[in-house]
Amino acid sequence: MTEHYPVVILMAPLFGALLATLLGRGRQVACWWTALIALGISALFAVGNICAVLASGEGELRYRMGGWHESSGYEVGIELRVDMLAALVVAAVTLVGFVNTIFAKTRVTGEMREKVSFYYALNQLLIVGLCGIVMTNDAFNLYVLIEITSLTSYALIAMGNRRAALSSFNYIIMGTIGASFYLLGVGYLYIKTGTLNIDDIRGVLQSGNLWGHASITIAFILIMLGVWIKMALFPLHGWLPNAYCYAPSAVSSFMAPLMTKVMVYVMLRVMLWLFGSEYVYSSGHVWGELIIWMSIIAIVAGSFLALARTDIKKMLTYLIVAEVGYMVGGAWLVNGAGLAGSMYHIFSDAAMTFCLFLAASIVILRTGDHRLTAFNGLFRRMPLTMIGFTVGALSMIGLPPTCGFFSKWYLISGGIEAGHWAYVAALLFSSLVNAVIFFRIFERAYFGNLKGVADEQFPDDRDSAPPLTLERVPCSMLIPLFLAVMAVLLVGIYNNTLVSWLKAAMPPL
Amino acid sequence: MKFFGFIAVVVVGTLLLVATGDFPGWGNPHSPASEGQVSGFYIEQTVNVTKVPNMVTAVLADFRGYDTMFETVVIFIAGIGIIAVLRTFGDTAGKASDYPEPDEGSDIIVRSTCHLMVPLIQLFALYVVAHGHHSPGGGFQGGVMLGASYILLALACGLPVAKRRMGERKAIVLAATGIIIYAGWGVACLFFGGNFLDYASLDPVLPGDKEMARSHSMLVVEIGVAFTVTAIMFAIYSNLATRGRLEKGL
Amino acid sequence: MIEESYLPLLAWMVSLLAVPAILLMRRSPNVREGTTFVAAFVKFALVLAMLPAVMAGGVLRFSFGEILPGIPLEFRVDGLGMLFALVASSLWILTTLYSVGYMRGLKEHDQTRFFACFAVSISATIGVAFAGNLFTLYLFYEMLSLSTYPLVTHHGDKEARSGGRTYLSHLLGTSVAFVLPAMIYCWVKSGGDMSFTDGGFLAGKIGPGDGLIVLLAFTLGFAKSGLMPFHSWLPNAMVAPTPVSALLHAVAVVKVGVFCILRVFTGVFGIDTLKDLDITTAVTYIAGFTVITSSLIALTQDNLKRRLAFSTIGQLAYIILGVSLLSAHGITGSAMHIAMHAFGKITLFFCAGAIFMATGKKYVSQMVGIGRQMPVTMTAFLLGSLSIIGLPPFGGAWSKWYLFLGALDAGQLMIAAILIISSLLNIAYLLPVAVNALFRQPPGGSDDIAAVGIREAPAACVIPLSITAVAGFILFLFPDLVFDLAQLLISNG
Amino acid sequence: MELLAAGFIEDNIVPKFNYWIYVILMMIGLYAMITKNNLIKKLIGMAVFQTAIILFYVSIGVKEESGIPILGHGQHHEIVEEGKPSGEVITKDEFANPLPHVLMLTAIVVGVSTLGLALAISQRIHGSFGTLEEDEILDQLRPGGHD
Repeated sequence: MTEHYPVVILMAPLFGALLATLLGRGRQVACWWTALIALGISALFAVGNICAVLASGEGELRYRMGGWHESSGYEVGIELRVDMLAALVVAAVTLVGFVNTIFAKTRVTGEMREKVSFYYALNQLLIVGLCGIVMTNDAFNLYVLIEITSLTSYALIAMGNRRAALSSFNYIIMGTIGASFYLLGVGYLYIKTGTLNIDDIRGVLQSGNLWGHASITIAFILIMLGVWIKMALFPLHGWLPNAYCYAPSAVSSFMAPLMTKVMVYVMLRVMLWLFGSEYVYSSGHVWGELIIWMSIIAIVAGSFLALARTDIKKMLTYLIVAEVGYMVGGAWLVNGAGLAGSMYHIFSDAAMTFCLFLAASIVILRTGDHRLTAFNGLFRRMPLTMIGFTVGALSMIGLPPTCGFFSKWYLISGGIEAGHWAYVAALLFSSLVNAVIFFRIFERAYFGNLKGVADEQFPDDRDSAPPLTLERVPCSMLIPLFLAVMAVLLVGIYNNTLVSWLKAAMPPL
Repeated sequence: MKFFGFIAVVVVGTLLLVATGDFPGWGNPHSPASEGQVSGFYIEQTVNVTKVPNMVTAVLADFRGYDTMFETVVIFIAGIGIIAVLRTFGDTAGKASDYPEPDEGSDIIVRSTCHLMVPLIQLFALYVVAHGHHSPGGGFQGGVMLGASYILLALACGLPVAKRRMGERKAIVLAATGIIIYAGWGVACLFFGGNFLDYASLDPVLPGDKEMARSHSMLVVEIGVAFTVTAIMFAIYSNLATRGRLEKGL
Repeated sequence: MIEESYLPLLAWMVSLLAVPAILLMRRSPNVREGTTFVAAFVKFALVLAMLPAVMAGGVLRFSFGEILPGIPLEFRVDGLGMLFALVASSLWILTTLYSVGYMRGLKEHDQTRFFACFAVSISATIGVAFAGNLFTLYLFYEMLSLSTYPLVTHHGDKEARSGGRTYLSHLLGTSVAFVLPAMIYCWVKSGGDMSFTDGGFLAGKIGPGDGLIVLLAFTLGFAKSGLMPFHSWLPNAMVAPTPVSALLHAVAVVKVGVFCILRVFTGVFGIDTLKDLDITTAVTYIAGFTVITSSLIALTQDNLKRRLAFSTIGQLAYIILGVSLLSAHGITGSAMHIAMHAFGKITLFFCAGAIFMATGKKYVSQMVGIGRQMPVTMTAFLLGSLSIIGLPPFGGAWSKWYLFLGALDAGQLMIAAILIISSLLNIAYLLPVAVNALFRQPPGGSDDIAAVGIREAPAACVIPLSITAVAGFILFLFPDLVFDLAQLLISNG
Repeated sequence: MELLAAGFIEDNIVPKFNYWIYVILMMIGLYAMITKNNLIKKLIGMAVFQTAIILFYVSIGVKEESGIPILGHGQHHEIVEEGKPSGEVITKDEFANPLPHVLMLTAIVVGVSTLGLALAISQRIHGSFGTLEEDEILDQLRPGGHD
């Protein structure tokens, strides 16, 4: 039974989505329960999957779709490969999906009205796509699944207001370019190797000594470009801030923590497993340095852009751009600590972004204001939400014992080992900028002027303390926030275990 | 923007052209893709292990059946995505006049031709679905044709006529059913002790041996694909053509 | 001799456990403050309970989990930590008493928040004192920065906000920008080990070049020590209520800064390594500069609390100066000065608060002749000033004596000169306050005073300040405990 | 010079004619996607772009002197009915590689779905902004515009 866990993880939300569609409009509660149960099953089995991987001797599970076995050394069918990294990412995806579904309950009725069943269906299909991406061991199957996640997210984002539709359109253009570059890169690999299985491609590249070929280099560049567009690495990030900012809140609180992170996972997968660390890092002297500098620019630019925003969600989305820089840089430091930091940051960033987006959504919903002024005096008005926001923010700044601190720890130690001081400086700089950003908010929330009197401290606060649009925050929103806070803390406190698991999954450098 | 676009195009184009220099010649039978183990297996062994003479169908529905299932899901997503984005329920009365009142199939020639054509198209579509094992064809191709037959109906006789035969609710149910058939067939394999989509394990309940079980199962999943494609094609058309109001067609 | 024990954990946790109780009891102030008192006494008792083992040269240790590879959350009680914990926990009792009087007397708002944050801050302070490795130290250091922010900005007005902004930006900024990378660098260099050991865990693993950079990063990064150029948070933090300034900004927070630097010198590098590398001169000069400059600035300050703040900056720099000389006497003097200065300076702050409560006066120029009205307070102020200046018969004399010896040992005559000059400056900015208050006529003439009569602050405020003033004298007569604990640092190191 | 150019064409372009065509097509599409102002034109560019990739993949599948990968009736009969091992009846060179065709079936489906969704979204944009020209939409969204 254990070997079929990956299928259960994928099929539960798939059937959940179909069921939600069949239930149709008018049965919102039933749709919610369907989604909840399906994702609950999926999350449960994802956790079981981690145990199964731990229990297995090789540290990875392989699952052959259709029961097709290899023929003379090559896989003819599609294979799933679940190592520790994949199992953990899948668990993160399904758990975030599950918790976000609880959060969505009251939110989507207001935002989606009659399309609630479509929201649940698309959301679950998005989770199917993300889980599939993480587990597949077939380069082309990866493309199909990337497109599944893209299409669902285009549709989900476009369900927002008219600006959401426009940003979704831009996302389609950028996303299609990205996915097509990836597809083209896979085509180049196929034309040179004659196989699509990730392990087999690496094997052929190695045995056929194809590493020096121009087409392989260009395939690598194309795939990387495609993945970077999808993960919004600066300066290819243009689509992300608007898309996540104007999307319905239940959508952005799910996509913001996961989409870019899963694409980072894909990048690691391509680097370490599809091409092999030997190839990527050995000839990497040319591009390795270049990419680290790109990531430094991403970190610095993302931080600055975030600093300049007065819209809560926009600010958070630019922080995501900066965080993507962390992970890309860490992956190219060519040492264990940097790579571990990059992998660990997938989880820690997912946890803290989730936490921040949930809190921000609650604040926006309750105050009806999407600018930073919404936070005025909130420590008194919404203490629980603000505690959640604070924990997420402290993690972004990187204070112990939150997970953000530990990912910085590993990334910085990787930077020090590699002797890449500019990267270390960029990380510290981003921490400081985050501190400024969030303490600006804390100051508002802590002292904020509730009386509506203009204050020379905050001259733009003349109309501060907006009237609350919601009497009280429902439990179905506070519980997810609480769970996200726990995730931020637990991922932080158990970083050692997590990193040791991740290191076991890492191929030798 | 134009300048930036030009630079991007030049850079990417140069990269791509450089790479072509490295490729095996066009149509070279000894290129890795053509001579590789994987394609060799498909060409030589397909008929042995699945008894399906059309290798494309076998690769599509069996060797890479997992891909194809998600492909169907992609279609499904496009369909419900378009409905989710575009469909306006209820209050549309004020906007209905945006569109000129279409001439709803008043032309008797068009209408009669259409009535004559639709059954033929549908019949041929069913043939394409069913005969995918032996000739070019399969669920996608047949499904598109089936969908096209409904679209033709809508074009010629107006959307309400087509909607009577394929209403929105019906289309969604049909689309979902298609995937349920496909994925459900895969899950069924689990209960017979095989891996997901391992059709051979269904041989106790299907006529013939293990290889025939694969062949039969492919037909089943192709039918599932056809369901989904048919319904979604029509749903896409009807939503795009009416801006999601599903009242009047073009 | 390392002994596993739960006592450090308990001592750390007591005040933290008090926080929920304080929050729950917000409706009944008496119970709330009672809880604080109980926690304070229990904490002091727990710290005392560890004293015999530490005096015997032992080290109490408690660790759990492995937070980072090879780095557990670790408590380790040695002489230096014990000394600091004793000072902080004993003064917490007195400060609690003082704050009850002060907060109630001034009818301050949000007293529950005040007491809760105070308890968290003390926990963090004890955590720093007992931290067994660099990571634990950093954890509690940051906890202290955050938990004191609400205290500093207690009044919530514009001044408090800007003070709080300076406070956090300096403390968090420096710790993230300097300490964090330096710490990770140490982690990488030492191969994953960060436990403080007597010889320093970096011994032999670091060269003079990067050693200097790491040392400076730590020294400047622990900006709680008030070393220039990152000192300006301290005068700005004086917007806080006086009990906060007294305990946190004369004792806990600032001493945490110098304590961390002491730990870096002794536990991270090790005195011998530093001698070999010969890299501490830069620190000596920074500290010497701070001593003189801050004293000069203190002369110009009219606001009493700001004047005391600059005085604190100078006194803290003594401690760093002493340890950077790397001589046995200097280090002893530094460690002793942590305790001696704490008692002296807290007295002065208590007095400043008492004056403000009784008369509403904040500025030195307003305090001429005020001794007639508040004889006890101003006498205590005089005693405290004498201790800070380092005149016998007060505790401050011992530590300054050893610091001076240390400078001579190290052959640094210039440093010795700095110490003397700075002591003269201390006299110049502290004594006039007390002398003018006690012995000069108030500007309005004697009738005025006669009309007012003796009007001291509430007893809850006067008692603590009397006790600390007397304690300064007692520490002169019986400096053994402090001296012995300070000696442990030398004998082990 | 002319000889050189002719040699280049002979060696590089002629045997890889399809690959050159696909690159040119793809760049046309990419240019349209990046620079066109009208959203529908962008989508046309996108369609060209995706089709170019399909052309590329299909070109991989071409094998000289081979037929479509469907067994003739005779061959099928021999293997299935008479039980001859397929190795004797089929030679690899006889049939083209089926895999690229399968992959492209998928890519076509993805392309159609993306295009459909994009059209739906552009209809919504047209519905709420009243135009499909990007600059006019951005004008409307500017703070000064009538948003």
